Amino acid sequence: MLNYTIRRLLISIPTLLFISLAIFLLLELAPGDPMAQVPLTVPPEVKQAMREALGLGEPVHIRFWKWIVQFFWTEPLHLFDSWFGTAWAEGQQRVISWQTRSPVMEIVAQRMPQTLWVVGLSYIIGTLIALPIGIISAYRQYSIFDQIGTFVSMVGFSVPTFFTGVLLIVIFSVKLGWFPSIYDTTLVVNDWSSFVLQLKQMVMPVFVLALYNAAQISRFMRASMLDNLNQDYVRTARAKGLTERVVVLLHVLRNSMIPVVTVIALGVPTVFGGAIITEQVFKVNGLGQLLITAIQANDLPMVQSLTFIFAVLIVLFNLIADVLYGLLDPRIRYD
Amino acid sequence: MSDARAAKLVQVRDLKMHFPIHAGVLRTRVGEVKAVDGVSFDIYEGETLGLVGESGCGKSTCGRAVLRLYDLTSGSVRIDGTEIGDAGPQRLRRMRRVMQMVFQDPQASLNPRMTVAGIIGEPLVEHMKMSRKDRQERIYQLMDAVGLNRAFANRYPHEFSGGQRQRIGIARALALNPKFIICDEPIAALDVSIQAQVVNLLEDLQEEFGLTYLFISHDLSMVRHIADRVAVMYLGKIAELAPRDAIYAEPLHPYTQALLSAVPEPDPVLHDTQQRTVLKGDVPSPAKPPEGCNFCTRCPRVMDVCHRIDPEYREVAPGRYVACHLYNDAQTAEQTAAAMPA
Amino acid sequence: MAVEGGTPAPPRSQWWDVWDQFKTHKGAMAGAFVFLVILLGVILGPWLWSIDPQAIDIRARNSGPTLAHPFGTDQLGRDTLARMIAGGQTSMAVGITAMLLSLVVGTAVGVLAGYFRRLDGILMRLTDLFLALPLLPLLLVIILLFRDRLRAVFGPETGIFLLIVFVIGITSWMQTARIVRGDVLAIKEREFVLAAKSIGTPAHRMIFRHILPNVLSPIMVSATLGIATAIITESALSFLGLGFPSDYPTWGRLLYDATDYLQQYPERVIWPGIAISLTVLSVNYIGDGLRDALDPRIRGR
Amino acid sequence: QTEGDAGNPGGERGRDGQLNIIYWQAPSIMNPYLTGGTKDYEAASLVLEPLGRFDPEGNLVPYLAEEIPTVENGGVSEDLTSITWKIKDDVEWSDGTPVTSEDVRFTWEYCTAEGGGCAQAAKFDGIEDVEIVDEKTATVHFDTPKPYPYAAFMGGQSPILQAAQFADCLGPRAPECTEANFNPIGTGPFVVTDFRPNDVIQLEANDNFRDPEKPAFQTVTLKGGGDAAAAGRAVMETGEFDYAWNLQLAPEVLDQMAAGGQGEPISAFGTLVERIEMNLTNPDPSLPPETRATRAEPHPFLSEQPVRQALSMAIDRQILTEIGYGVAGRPTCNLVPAPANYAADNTDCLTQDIEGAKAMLEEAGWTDTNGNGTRDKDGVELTMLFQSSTNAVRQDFQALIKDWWRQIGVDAELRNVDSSVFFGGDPGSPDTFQKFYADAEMYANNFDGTDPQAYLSMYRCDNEPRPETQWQGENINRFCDEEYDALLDELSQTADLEERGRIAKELNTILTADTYTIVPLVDRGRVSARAMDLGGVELNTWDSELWNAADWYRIAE
Amino acid sequence: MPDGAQPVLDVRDLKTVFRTRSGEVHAVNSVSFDLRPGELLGVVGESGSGKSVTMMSLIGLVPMPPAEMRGGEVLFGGQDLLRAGPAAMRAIRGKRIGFVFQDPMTSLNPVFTVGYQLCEPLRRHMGLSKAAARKRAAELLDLVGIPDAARRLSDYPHQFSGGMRQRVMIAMALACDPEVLIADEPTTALDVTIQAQILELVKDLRQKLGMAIIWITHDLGVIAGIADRVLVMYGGQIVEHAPVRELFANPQHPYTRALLKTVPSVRGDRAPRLRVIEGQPPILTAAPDACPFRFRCGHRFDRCDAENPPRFPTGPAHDAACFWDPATDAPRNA
Ligand SMILES: Nc1ncnc2c1ncn2[C@@H]1O[C@H](COP(=O)(O)OP(=O)(O)OP(=O)(O)O)[C@@H](O)[C@H]1O
Ligand SMILES: Nc1ncnc2c1ncn2[C@@H]1O[C@H](COP(=O)(O)OP(=O)(O)OP(=O)(O)O)[C@@H](O)[C@H]1O
Ligand SMILES: [Mg+2]
Ligand SMILES: [Mg+2]
Repeated sequence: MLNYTIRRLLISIPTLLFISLAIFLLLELAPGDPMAQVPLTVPPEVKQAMREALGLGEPVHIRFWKWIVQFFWTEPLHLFDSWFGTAWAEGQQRVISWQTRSPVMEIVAQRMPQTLWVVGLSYIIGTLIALPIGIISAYRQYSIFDQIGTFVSMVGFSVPTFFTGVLLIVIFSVKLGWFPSIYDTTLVVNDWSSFVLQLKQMVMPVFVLALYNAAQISRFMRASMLDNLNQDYVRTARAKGLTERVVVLLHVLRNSMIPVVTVIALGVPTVFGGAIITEQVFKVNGLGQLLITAIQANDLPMVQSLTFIFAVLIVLFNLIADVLYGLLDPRIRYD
Repeated sequence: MSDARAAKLVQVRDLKMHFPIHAGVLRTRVGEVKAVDGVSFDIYEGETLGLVGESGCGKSTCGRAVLRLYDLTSGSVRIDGTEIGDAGPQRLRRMRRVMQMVFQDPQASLNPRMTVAGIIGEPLVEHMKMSRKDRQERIYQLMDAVGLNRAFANRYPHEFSGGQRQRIGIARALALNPKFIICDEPIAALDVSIQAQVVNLLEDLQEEFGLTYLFISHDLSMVRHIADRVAVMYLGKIAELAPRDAIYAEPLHPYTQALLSAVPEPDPVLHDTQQRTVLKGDVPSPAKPPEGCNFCTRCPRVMDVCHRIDPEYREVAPGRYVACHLYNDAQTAEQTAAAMPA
Repeated sequence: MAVEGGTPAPPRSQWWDVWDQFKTHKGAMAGAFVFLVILLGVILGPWLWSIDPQAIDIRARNSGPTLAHPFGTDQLGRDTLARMIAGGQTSMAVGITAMLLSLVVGTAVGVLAGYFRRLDGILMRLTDLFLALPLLPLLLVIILLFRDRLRAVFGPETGIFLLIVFVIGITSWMQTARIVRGDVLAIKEREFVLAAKSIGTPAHRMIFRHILPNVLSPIMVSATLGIATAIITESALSFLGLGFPSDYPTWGRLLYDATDYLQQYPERVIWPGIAISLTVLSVNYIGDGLRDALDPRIRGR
Repeated sequence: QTEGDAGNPGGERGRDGQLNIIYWQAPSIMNPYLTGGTKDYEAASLVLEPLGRFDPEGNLVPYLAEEIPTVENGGVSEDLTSITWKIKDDVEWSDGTPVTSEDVRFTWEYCTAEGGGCAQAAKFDGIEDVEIVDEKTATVHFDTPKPYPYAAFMGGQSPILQAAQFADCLGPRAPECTEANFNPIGTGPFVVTDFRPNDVIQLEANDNFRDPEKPAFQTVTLKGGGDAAAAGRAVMETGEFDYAWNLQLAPEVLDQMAAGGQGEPISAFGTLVERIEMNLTNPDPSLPPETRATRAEPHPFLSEQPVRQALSMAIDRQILTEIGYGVAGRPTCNLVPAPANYAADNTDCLTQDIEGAKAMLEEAGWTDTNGNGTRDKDGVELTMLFQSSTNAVRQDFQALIKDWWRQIGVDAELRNVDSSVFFGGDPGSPDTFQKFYADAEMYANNFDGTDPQAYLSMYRCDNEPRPETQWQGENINRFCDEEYDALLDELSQTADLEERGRIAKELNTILTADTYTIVPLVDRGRVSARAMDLGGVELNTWDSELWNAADWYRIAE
Repeated sequence: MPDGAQPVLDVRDLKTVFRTRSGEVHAVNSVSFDLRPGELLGVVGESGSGKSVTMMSLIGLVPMPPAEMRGGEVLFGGQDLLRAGPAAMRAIRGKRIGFVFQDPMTSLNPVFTVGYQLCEPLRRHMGLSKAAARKRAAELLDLVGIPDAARRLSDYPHQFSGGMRQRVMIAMALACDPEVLIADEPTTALDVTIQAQILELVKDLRQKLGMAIIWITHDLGVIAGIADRVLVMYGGQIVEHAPVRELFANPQHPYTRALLKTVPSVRGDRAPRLRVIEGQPPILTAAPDACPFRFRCGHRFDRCDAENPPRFPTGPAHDAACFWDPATDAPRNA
């Protein structure tokens, strides 16, 4: 297992390098220009000067190489410095966002809390909702509960979040005034009342995202439970005189979780970048919103770094999914 | 039969089939599962060679290797005069018409999504240019031959009983009029009363089409019934090979003896009088066979030499081959060992 | 099982068996019915309801449901029913074709990776790559490279249609590929594959005859979810200005446009919302039924 | 000061607590010299101030300067080659140091430094030197006479930077000064306490602000992100925010929101005109890239004036305005709608004339010979590719215009392009408005300040985008007229305001009412929203909307 | 074995029906038998004859939407198991009645260690502590002959060979020293040598622990070796019941007679051709109103089609459900 993990990690390095090159070339090919927001009245020469100031005059391969060095060498050094108070990275050029003229990684770090809070939490909650629904639907297959579960999850899946989000805002913020419609990223939770505020502002975005995630995961959970409920070992467990709870929640669930856990793990990277619309609707301004604004502003270093971070997450979670699979399922031996 | 020497249809020489074991960060090859480790035998035209042994001893692997379903580690397999040990895909494809296989698990070896006609017809589609009508006619003939009602042609495998499924598998193997069929435990998964039906069918077909069988099984009583000669395998090697009556009457190898004595007698009276040798322990892993004789860890008559030297597989009497130090000239064995630096 | 009479059954198309079984699945039949109604509605709709979906009647703008406009009109006075019908044609066509494309690509990659060990590593890394590619720039590049050529060959609408289907298809096959690969790996170890090999079945027929039919059920699930994703992705594309011309209605676009007017004219979101949900639901139930019907083991019961 | 304080009860600084502002485009930097985004200038204007600003009427108002220099008061030299600014005595940076002429000079150096990529470089065009006369006086010297010398150091886009803070940030080092770019030291009413790019800015009152009673708010939160509808909702319906910027929403949506009662939309007009630009060159994709959409290939039908005119006549600008902008728009026939001195009074186009348009096409020989509903001549069909950027109102406009054009027998295919691509100017993209690979396109443009000379100069012959210039250039229509160019030359040499006005109107009319090269549609105002209890807001289209945030206050219940 | 001893398990008129889409399957039809203390009752019959379903019905382990109990009673220690509540059943299962299932490959939960699964009944029924349960589990594994038992407790099922897994299953069934052990074809999937090991083991254990055992198999050799009494099942019914020697010496039912003839032997004479039972096993979709074996029977006459034969006593402790009497080769007169 350990060997397998190490080997896969080693393979990921060239994979990631290749992915980063592919992303770079793609962004290079894509139309758009960082000068899009500059008013039309600014004369072309000025725009050209601005472009050159961003380093756009240099050839592609040089820029790629620079980015690689900055991303893989300077940024980690910098992180090291900030932890240990050293000054190794002094004077080395970091990855600078064109739009904000500031180090990309600092903004990313700034965005992490809300992304984790809202998007991460919604994923956790979605999963937590999905699992019992999937379990009960499977245990009582074709019951009313199962039918309704199927219906709701399919509707949940087919209605886009740009709609559910606005709907919730209109109902709960505008009509009822229960929750704020705009997420305050500056809120510091330090006492009970600020905690309540934080909860209030998280309710709607978390709910919208959780619903969407739950719809998908519960389908997988149900299918997997159904596969396992008829297995022979379930009968064995019952023959031992175990209670239904133990039989279903221990024996069946543990086996059913094997495929579901990998589905859940594989969903994590999409969660980081994929909640763009919800983030927009509720103004959560997490990583998704950062990416979309960077794309709109053609902020290539930012887009490149963010997408690469997502790529790392994807590759990493693919790996985690595989490793989890192996850990959960002792039959799998990767060596 | 063994005296009226017919032509050798199958000649297997020193067949080895090792599956590599990879481990470590770089997936280097750290060893191998010696599933079949130097097996030689001949099968004469029209005869049935029984291959028996415990689970995991390499019977199936041996059978599949003979059919070149695996790429051999080494050794030669000559069937009907053609060497197929190293044949390329084209030659192999042509040879498939001569050699076929019936599988152990009739459920698993039939594609659950194909109809009976589809399954039996598949070899015809692959190898013969036939009109749809001709093919259908041939499928019906085959179904008749194995005793399946023609009305079942559009059914799916799961709709049949085990015995019927095995008939489908047999019909598929017969479709191309092969000379040689490997039956890999064709009755293991079946009920006693059905086993008899299938074995009878195989015998009838052998008679009718002059087939040659390699009959793999761990049911010694069935093998006794159907085989002309019997080979006993243990951990990738043949322990003993002899004509049927000889081996059942007077097994030479201690393993064969233990095996035979373990077969429960379907008669309570005989049962109580039966002498039985219950072996202790489990079969060693083929990845780590013991030093010396493979059987030395469980052998009731183990000797010192067995732990050091692998006994030679040799003909001890006409038509009787055995690999055991008990029948080796102990002297020669010691000498050979001394001559070769260990 | 005891069929005694020896009447040889004429070879019968497997699809009849499938249909026979499908018929017995109530949910699937209901789904198929709804789906057909929607399909017929959008195909025959223009004959029954002859208002031009693009015709602007500025005086009748923002009207609620009336006899002249049963579903009301939008902010430019275009008839919502006519736009629902026209939008349905596009959305259904995009949904179905994009789903098919992504299925074909996903299945092909999955099967090749699962079946041929040597391709596995590279194809799975390719899957990683596609998962990692940022969608928006990818779209921009694709459109940049192909739009004009396609427009020249197929005309503006078909050209864009092909492009959108292509874009959605090639950005959504990865999940299918992963699942299919896993299943193929398992099926490859089954004995009937070995049996086919012993017959001398070559690889391509092995795949089509033995492997593919046995991975149908995860493919059906992907297909179900695929239609929904495709319809919704299309709306996201038009929202980004990368989709169809703006006056070209699709359900996703109608829903998106109507979201702004959620408070004033809630019925405007309801129509496309219901249409999308119904389509997805019906496809889901059809998928369930098909999966059962395609599996002879379940069929027997 | 002349800022309108009517109604402001006055009192001590910070008395009104917290102010919440929402910008649906989030500010990404506080240094207006390094960005092109309006949102960024506006955010910066809470902190940084110029020597003078424009008020809602477009008049110049002194801010850091004692007064606005003119020829009359001797601040501008007779030969128009220099202008002398005098800084108020009492202004201090928020760190307590005084503002000096050194800072003014430094600001010029900063923006003109090599490799800095200053976005406002055009404003400093023609400045030869900034001479420090004394601690509070600086003279700007131009290399040629400048009839309008108020580009640099005026308005939200070119405020004064503190020399001390930015001394190490010149040229290529500009982007490295993250701290300074996010937390500039300014003279304005507020100081940044926390800057989160593209998300939120928190500010607090500047203790050293020159007016001890201002600002009324102690802290400000400027939140960014989302969309215009959400911003409007947050001010007018839920009351979470006090001020929302740039609500380009359908009028009925705005009305609905206003019915929420928590706030109201406010609007003001400037020079922003939504227009259709006609391509005078041929964008046919089958042409080689060197000549496609260049003057080498005249347009097959748009080069005919009657066609352009008919297309314009078919449009009902009244309805467009009503549907797209409501009170925040006015139908217009002019490219330069304001200020009054330069605004021509063409109104001919305001009434839609479908029949007239048909007759005009008929007369020009465009008839539907093949009965497909589209007029044609010599095998050329009147089929237009009509593009615009992606934006709900523009798409509604496109649909309406397409409908009218069809009524006169002109077919149109619509295309909308993501605005970051459309306005991005990437020479590699076929979809930029400069490349103009379409027959007509619609967008809005305006000019800053109050002088239209640069704006009108865009349509000079040879200023058109073309392959040799990497598709850079502002003469989007590829308009080329000797008479027009001659008038432009005359304008650049005229200092007299009235005379300038006459020439400008004539130029405007040539482009619009005479040739229909540019078809103006709507004079777009700005719409923002304020909470009912937010006082002191004066929407200003000539400068930052937050120009007078120091005067904002909470209206007591 | 005293014939009159109070049976530990008394099954009367058990009926189990499966409701399927294509109608009802009468898998078990009025099965009655008893099990006496310390005896080993063998059950034979062809595949699908209802052996497993009968035994699983006893302790309520048939899956119960498709299956349905249509009456009968199962008396165990004075309690009717069919009417006992779920909690009472759970207290009996695993503690007083142990069950070894047919397929050792799938009957163990693949994701828990063997030790964990072995400890479960111990902890639940005996209230042992974790450590105590583990100690006992190791003893049990040792008992069933798994070498190095303590270490192997932390292995997973897939790390065991089929024979060892079967032994684990047996150990698990024996964990709480049950009064009754039901073993459903525990050796069918195994090799002869391993099978021999297990048979030896069971004989041993029976002597040591003195429990009553029901042993299902279709291998007559195994039956001959270990059973005291034998039930022969066909088509969901018991068609013959006799002490083991009596059955082999004097089979009464035509099915039993045919069955005994089909098996080849490694010793004795080698018949040139194997005997087979022609025809197909019955489909159990109709309620049993005729002899299930009639289509394959060489002695069929009218009455066989008209009624289902009851179990006629044919000797001491021997009965057969057939109208035909082999002794006279004539119909029995009931
Ligand atoms: N593809 C493979 N890779 C690695 N090892 C293998 C492979 N196939 C078989 N083996 C190993 O080779 C040995 C022999 O296996 P084989 O299937 O030939 O046994 P067998 O005698 O047919 O057993 P059974 O009676 O259970 O079918 C086993 O230990 C098995 O684990
Ligand atoms: N879940 C089920 N649904 C429908 N029918 C079933 C089900 N389980 C068993 N049956 C039917 O009950 C009958 C008896 O099955 P059972 O498993 O008891 O046979 P068996 O004697 O144990 O056979 P084997 O020797 O193959 O184990 C069979 O006809 C079978 O088809
Ligand atoms: Mg085998
Ligand atoms: Mg059974």
